[in-house]
Amino acid sequence: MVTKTPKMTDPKMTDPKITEKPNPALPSGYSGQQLVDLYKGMALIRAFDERQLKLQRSGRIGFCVVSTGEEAVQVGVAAALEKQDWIFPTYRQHGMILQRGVSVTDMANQLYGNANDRCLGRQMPVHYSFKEINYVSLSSVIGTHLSHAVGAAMAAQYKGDDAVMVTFIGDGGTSSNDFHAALTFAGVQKAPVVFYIVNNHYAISHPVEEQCAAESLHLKGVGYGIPSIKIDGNDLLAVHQATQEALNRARAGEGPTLIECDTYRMGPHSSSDDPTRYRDAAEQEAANKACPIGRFEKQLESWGLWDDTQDKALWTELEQTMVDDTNLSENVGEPTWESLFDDVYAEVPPALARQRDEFMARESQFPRENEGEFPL
Amino acid sequence: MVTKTPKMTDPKMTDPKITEKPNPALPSGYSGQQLVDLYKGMALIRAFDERQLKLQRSGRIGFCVVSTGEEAVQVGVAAALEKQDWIFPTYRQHGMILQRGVSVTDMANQLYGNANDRCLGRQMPVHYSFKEINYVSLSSVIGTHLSHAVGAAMAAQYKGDDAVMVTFIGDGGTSSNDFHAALTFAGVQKAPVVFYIVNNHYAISHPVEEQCAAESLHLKGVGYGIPSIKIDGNDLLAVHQATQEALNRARAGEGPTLIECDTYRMGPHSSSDDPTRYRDAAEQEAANKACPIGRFEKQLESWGLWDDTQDKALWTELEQTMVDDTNLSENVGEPTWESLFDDVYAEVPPALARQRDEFMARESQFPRENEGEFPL
Amino acid sequence: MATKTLLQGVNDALLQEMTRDDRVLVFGEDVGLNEGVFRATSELQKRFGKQRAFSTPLTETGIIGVAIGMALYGLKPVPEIQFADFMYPAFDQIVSELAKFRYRSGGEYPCPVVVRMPYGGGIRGGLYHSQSPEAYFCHTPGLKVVIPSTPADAKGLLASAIRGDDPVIFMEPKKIYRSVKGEVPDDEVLIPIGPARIAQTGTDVTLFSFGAMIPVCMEAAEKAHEKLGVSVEVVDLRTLYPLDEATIIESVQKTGRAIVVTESPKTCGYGSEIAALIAERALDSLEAPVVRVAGFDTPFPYTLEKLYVPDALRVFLAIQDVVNYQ
Amino acid sequence: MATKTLLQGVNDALLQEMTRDDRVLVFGEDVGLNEGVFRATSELQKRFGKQRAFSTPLTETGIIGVAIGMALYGLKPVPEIQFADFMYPAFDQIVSELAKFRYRSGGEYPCPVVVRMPYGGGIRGGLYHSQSPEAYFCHTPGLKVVIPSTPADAKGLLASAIRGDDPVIFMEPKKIYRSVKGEVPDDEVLIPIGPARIAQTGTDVTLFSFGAMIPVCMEAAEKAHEKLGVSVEVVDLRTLYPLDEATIIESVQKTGRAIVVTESPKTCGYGSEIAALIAERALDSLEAPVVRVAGFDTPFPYTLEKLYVPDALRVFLAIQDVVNYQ
Ligand SMILES: Cc1ncc(C[n+]2csc(CCOP(=O)(O)OP(=O)(O)O)c2C)c(N)n1
Ligand SMILES: Cc1ncc(C[n+]2csc(CCOP(=O)(O)OP(=O)(O)O)c2C)c(N)n1
Ligand SMILES: [Mg+2]
Ligand SMILES: [Mg+2]
Repeated sequence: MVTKTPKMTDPKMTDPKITEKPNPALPSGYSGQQLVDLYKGMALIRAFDERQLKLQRSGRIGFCVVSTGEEAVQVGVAAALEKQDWIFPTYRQHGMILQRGVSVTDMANQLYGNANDRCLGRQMPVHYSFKEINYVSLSSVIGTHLSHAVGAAMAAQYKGDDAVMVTFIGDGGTSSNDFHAALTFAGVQKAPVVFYIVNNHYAISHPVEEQCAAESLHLKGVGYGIPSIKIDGNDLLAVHQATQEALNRARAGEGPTLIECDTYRMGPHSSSDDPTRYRDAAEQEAANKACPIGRFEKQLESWGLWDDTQDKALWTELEQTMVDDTNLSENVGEPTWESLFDDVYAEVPPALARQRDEFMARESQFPRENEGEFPL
Repeated sequence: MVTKTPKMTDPKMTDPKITEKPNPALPSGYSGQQLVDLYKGMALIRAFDERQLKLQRSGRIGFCVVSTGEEAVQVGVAAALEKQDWIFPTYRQHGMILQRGVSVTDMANQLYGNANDRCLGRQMPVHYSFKEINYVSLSSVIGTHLSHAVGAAMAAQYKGDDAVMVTFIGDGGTSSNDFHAALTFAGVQKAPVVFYIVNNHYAISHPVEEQCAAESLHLKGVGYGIPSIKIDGNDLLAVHQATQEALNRARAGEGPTLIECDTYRMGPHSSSDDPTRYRDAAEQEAANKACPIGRFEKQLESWGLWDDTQDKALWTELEQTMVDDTNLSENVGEPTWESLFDDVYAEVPPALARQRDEFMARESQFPRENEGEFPL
Repeated sequence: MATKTLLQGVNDALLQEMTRDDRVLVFGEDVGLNEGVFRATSELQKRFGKQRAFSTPLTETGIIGVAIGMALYGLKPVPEIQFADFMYPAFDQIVSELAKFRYRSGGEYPCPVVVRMPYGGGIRGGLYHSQSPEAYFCHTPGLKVVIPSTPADAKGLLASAIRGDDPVIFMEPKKIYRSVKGEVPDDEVLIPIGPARIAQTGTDVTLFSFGAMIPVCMEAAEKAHEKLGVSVEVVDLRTLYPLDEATIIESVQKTGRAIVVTESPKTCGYGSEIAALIAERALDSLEAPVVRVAGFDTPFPYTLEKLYVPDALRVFLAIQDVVNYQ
Repeated sequence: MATKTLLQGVNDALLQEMTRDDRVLVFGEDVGLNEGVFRATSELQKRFGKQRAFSTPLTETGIIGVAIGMALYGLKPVPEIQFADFMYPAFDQIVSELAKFRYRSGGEYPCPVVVRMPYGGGIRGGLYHSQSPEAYFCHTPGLKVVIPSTPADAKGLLASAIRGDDPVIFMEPKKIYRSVKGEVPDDEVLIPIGPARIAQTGTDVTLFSFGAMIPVCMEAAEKAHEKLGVSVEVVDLRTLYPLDEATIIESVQKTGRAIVVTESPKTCGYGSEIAALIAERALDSLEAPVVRVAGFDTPFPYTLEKLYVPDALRVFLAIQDVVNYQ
């Protein structure tokens, strides 16, 4: 038997305040199918994250980051984007890759860093790059991608393209150098870019109240002349609608928007983190009740679009898919040793080719199964 | 005969709006003597700046930066400070050094980079350091000093000292990394620090409207939870009073304040700059009319504290003092060659001592009067 | 005397110095309640309170800038950068301010900040959790650069750094944070900043290295002895700047063969400095080229990390080369 | 063909490439209306408009970050950093992003940004308007580092950099912006990134250098010939990374004596790399130690700049040393 959200969170835990007020009328502008698809989008992410964590806990991948609790942000934004819009993510928006149709196996190849990984095993897990869906390669350095989004937006503007850039930053990341630089530039250039502050209340162990003394992070936008709002980041439709408005502004040449999504990091910061060191169970449990998935499922039910049987079937199927699809990445083998020297430059320069050739000529004879073992 | 403000600006050019409404009652809280002293403080800075520029134009010093038009900011703040308060300046607050009693000759020694320069000729002109008056050494790098002020404020707070740090940044400098970092830290730590944005409308050639899309720079404070105001930076008493309030808040443990001083850079950015390339005469002339010195002089007259004869005498005397005092720095000679190797570390480490000794043993025999001349 | 890890050596020094001197403050991302992502700051907030050991906003330039301000005011800040890879946002503060404050102020404003940062490979961290930026710091006059390779050195060098009057970049080899153990005196330990440590004496070839590469060198030396009958001297530089030139020159004069082992990219790496020093000052003693065993001139890879970081095999083969050189 | 300054060579390349390719954009502090504080961007805004040549807010990290974003989207940005000393606030973007984008994305996202910056002494700029940070860049895989020393090279190398597919740090020796003049072809010039230039052939000793030190080396070479009868080869490296190793090795094999002349602090400077390369690959050709003539391990001073920056005398004395070496 399969449990939906083993160990981490129960997506059915729902804020009672919300369940008490069911709204039988469909929200305007959405078809029933659309609403169900949005829900499925969130479930897909949750299932992927759970699989990631299992792979990591069982030592099959080295590291992972999950986005549990932040699915509404990812699905709400992705659903509003056009194909030509680019995503400049942090490590916690990988769910948007799934929304844009990349296969779970392709993502798992990255997690395994295997020979089929688009990035040839060069980056740590969760540092994806998928050019065909305009999901831009990210570093681990907090904040640096924000000005890339602005630059790309200026480029689109310059070329007359109808593309908008969306980019994400955590509550912690709002303190980074590049947050300041990116918003400064975007404001002055009226660049077609939407900034999302994903306020999940923690930067690893550091609570947002000690990150910034402002009453609300979205107030930062004021200092750059950028229209800014704060929304409930666990409210899928609020995210979707705020995004649509911001995209419309951007496409109309009215410049950037800053959207703070208030949410909560239900899981650990990463597989290396132990949140019990710095936040208590009560706080976490309370937050879990606001889980965007449980909440939206209740709404779907209240609209008559969904029931418990469908839900069970969905999660069962998702879990199986995840197992099957990620397993395909497991025995692929590592990238070729030569590949280590590619892509530093467009062409391997002579001095680097020399390093490669010497290394390959001599040391490639010695297998290196485990680091630190002397193979001779 | 001596003109007061040769070539640069006429301190008597005054905004007619102000002269039209004389106010015969002294502003409350100030004695007549105080008001006259404040005026003299501004005149001293203006006279010093004019002397600097002359020395530079005649090739006697290599470079200079003047603060013409920004005297009210410097005097207004300095007058409100206590001795134990520290100043973390940019290159355009050197007038505060004079306010704190350092001699013109000591300052000129720095401009000449001579053997009597406190900093041993190591820094470019205008990069002063005067520890005895808590005027902290500055680099040329825009913005970096702001977080030093915050750190020193946190240190004072930790030690229980009653000291407040004041620090300055230009309109351009508000875009620097460290502006963001410093305000973030100060907000969260409730550090006893006062930030001044000296908005003189230009960062070299770049107008403030293209520096930041916010309606006003002081709005930046909002994003850090720091109380912020904008004042007329050419209104000496406004600066003084806003500073007093901010200092009181800081001393009472209520944390930082951000004060935007709206002013205008009446002169060139530096002696290397030609402002006619990027701003027209009309704009400059209009701004000159708001000169804080001319304006305050009219006020003094309206209060019956000052007249034209006194004014003429003051400027004549100041100009002579400047000539006399800076001339003392002219023939001092350069720092010793050995001094080049000191103060990199508390003690000269062996490897560096070796560089020094080899150099001194061999090349010190060859005079190097002019760069690029072969002495052998 | 107890057997401790290198990480405990670091923690010991912090506990010791904070107990001794209440001007010592420790801060950085997650160093307070969470006690650091590697737990190097264990117990500090508990023992000394939130005023002296605290977590900061996510701004490295702020962390270093604030530390500088504290030092100017007379405190002894010991900020942590979570990973050396994340010091780049603070590079301006380090190069432009920390390194140059004393000099530019004619000695008026010393800046005794000790910046701790874990560095190097070994935790499968890929491009951004593995770098070894020591060469950048060593090319920056005004900074001292210290890297321990043993628990006792970690304690003694960090304590000396904190007591000194200069800025110190204290880089901790995270690969061996827990794997290297050794005796650490319970009492005060002070190991001077400056002198190298001869980890093993030898006569045929000298390995110069530091940090996490020391165990690698030791293994290679052992294998070289075992398989080639070669006597290898291993010099643990410990203080990278200012460098103990005398020990290096003497060792080369004795062995005639030098290999420098570093993790960072080869070009303009720290190995280049040692090689250049030898080529300048001990050329006539050389019986073979000075070999640099180093990371490649590529970013640091994830899956193939095992190839990138010099291992005992690579060092062993270099030893073989130089002893066979004609 | 006209006689032009190095600065005009730079400006020529920008005009030429912006005319040729409308994906080329130029921006930075004061580069628009003001045409750059050194006027390197003269005429650009007038000719190509504010969309293609514009001044930016005062944020170097923003300038480089935005340039990267433009490059990702297919443009060819050529941002200016006003002084090399002010690239440190952007160092994170340069090291973490610009240098590593192609690699980490498996080649999906090349990042052909050409970052121009004046560097070095010669304008009495003190600590913060005089630095030569080339070694930092050369130690950063993913970057190409190019420094011209003649007007024609400035034009040809910059044009090649802009046409290339890799990030290039293009450092301009501001000391000789106007003092060095030379013939510059009016037509398109493309000088390949990579090969060094032998500025003068010789047989007794080789000077390796680049940028503003080339005229200094030429003068020293002349004096050495005049006063000592020594035949000096001068190699202008031009491309510091990737390095033209073959030319260096060959020259040392011929002359047997090598001196590297650089402005930046000696320790871990670019001279160390050249010395190390020679000690590794041309040891047997050496008849004298490899000497580094460099700036001192101190910040860059104001009044005593004339002592700090290597001059012809210092280079001359080094030549004397190596030719007299027994
Ligand atoms: C420049 C930089 N400093 C530090 C780190 C280490 N680090 C990784 S994630 C993180 C916290 C980020 O918090 P936040 O921005 O709120 O994003 P979240 O993880 O909550 O999604 C830190 C400090 C980093 N990756 N980059
Ligand atoms: C980090 C950095 N970038 C660029 C420069 C070059 N620069 C010197 S002053 C200046 C403009 C500063 O403008 P603002 O902050 O408004 O101060 P103001 O000169 O108007 O007083 C610039 C760009 C610098 N010194 N530091
Ligand atoms: Mg967060
Ligand atoms: Mg300004």
